[in-house]
Amino acid sequence: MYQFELQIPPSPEYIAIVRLVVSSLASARRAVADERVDDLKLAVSEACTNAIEAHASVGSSEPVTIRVTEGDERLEVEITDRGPGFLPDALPTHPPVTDPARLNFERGLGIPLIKTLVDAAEFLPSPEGTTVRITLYGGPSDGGDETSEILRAVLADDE
Amino acid sequence: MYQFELQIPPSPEYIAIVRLVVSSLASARRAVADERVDDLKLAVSEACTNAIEAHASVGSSEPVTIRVTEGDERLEVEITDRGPGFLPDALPTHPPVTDPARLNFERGLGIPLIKTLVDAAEFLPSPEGTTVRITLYGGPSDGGDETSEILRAVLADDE
Amino acid sequence: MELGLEVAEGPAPYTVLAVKGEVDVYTAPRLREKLVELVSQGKHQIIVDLEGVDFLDSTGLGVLVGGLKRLRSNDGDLSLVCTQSRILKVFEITGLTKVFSIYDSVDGATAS
Amino acid sequence: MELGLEVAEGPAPYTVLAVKGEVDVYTAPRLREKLVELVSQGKHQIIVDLEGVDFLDSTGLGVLVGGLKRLRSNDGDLSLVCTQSRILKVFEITGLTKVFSIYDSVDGATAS
Ligand SMILES: Nc1ncnc2c1ncn2[C@@H]1O[C@H](COP(=O)(O)OP(=O)(O)O)[C@@H](O)[C@H]1O
Ligand SMILES: Nc1ncnc2c1ncn2[C@@H]1O[C@H](COP(=O)(O)OP(=O)(O)O)[C@@H](O)[C@H]1O
Repeated sequence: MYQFELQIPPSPEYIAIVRLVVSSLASARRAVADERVDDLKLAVSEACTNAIEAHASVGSSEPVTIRVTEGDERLEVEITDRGPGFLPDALPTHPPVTDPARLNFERGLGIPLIKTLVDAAEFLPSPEGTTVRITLYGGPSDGGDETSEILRAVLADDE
Repeated sequence: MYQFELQIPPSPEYIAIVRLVVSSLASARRAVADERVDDLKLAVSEACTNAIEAHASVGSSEPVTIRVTEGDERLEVEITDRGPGFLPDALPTHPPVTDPARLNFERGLGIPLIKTLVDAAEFLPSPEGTTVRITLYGGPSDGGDETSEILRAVLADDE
Repeated sequence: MELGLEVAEGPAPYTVLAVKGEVDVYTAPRLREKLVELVSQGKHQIIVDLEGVDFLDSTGLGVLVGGLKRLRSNDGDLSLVCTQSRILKVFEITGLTKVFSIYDSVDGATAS
Repeated sequence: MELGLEVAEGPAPYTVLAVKGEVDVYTAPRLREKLVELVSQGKHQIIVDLEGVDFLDSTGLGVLVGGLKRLRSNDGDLSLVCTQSRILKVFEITGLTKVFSIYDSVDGATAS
């Protein structure tokens, strides 16, 4: 059980370093299987991108905090911003990929990616900002039919 | 001008990540010349080693903090511990390398290295612990006869 | 962090854009600019070679979708070369494997 | 983080210990153990090959000094192979270039 904390200026150029740190921690400690390190890296990167955009939207130059906690057989990463907060369940959904109008949507892929890549993703908005808590459980991935489940999640997104 | 902060558990296995972060920051931002990034990396690593040993000596499991600040043409790294503090000027000196007794000293090389590698090294003890502030100025190194100066510093260390 | 962007003419009418490094919110704008530049130069059959890409996030996906849209509206196309499973996975998760033609090699893409 | 430690017999009486990776306060104990083990096996002419080392700190230097001391007290020696300037620099700064024999190659060290 350890905790590791990182504070970065709210600027896109620092996200690469967050990825470096998170993937180094995750692979050094072997709390999660190797093939999941890339999943975690992408999910954390997406959450940091959103956090930095949230700061930009309110003109905040406060740091964004990334906290990595390793417990028994799990790795938790919390990304905390001081942005305006948001309601994750109220996000618009995309047209299905078969619809030509799909091409009008260059954005909005981040949160579906986060939700799909990790074992648990919690979005905790508060008046002071948002914390996204991402959890990966230990052990090798189950090797199940991830893609079809994934596609369903993205295309339907009807929770 | 930016600030970047990292908190690590006081355990030797995390120093590699500090090195990774500091050298990524230093080389990405080009505040310092490439050939100095290795110097900074080693100096910061030595200071973290001392900080972690200081925590171990008092049984503290508090985090060690590494703060990287980039200003105009300089990069400053502060390593802060919650250890017992120490008097850097009161450290014993080593026998000269030509003395066979030199081989009895396997330790005590960290602070001479830090002092030699960077442009400025301040040791700021306080009742709460120690902060080591390391500064590198921008621009390419002067290419002077570093080694002889270095040897003099280490061998004499008669400040 | 540098994003490598190399343009090469393939067999007509193809233009190959080889991308190297990490495509994220910081570097993706450079990819977008390069695609816009190529389209404005009249290159309407673009193959984006992702074999040298180490990391691709949703911003990168968005830029590729934007490029595809721009090319299709010019009767062109944007196809991809990618065999790395960790990058393919990102297209799969987002359903974009159904939107892009993805090939094993540049030769495969030009032979299509 | 793994420290690579590979032992090979050189031309008698030499034993070569090739070190790979980062030698710091976390990994140096493994280097120390390996040196102690070799000495206790009667290997008294040890060449430590540092060509694969990416990083070496004062703890690593201390372990090498300790190894040298142990070997000298057994009428043996510890010599080093190192051509990387960033690693050599650490020996220079600390004055240890005067304590160790440092060679360009394992062949150079055994020919000495
Ligand atoms: N941390 C956050 N703070 C405030 N708003 C957020 C945050 N994360 C996401 N959002 C909102 O959710 C939307 C969708 O996010 P996402 O799926 O990552 O796509 P994108 O960032 O490309 O728009 C964002 O456009 C933003 O409005
Ligand atoms: N941050 C610190 N807090 C307390 N004591 C320290 C600290 N840094 C260094 N020291 C003291 O200074 C001594 C010399 O440090 P150094 O030159 O790095 O060599 P070493 O750590 O190998 O002993 C240490 O042994 C320790 O007693």
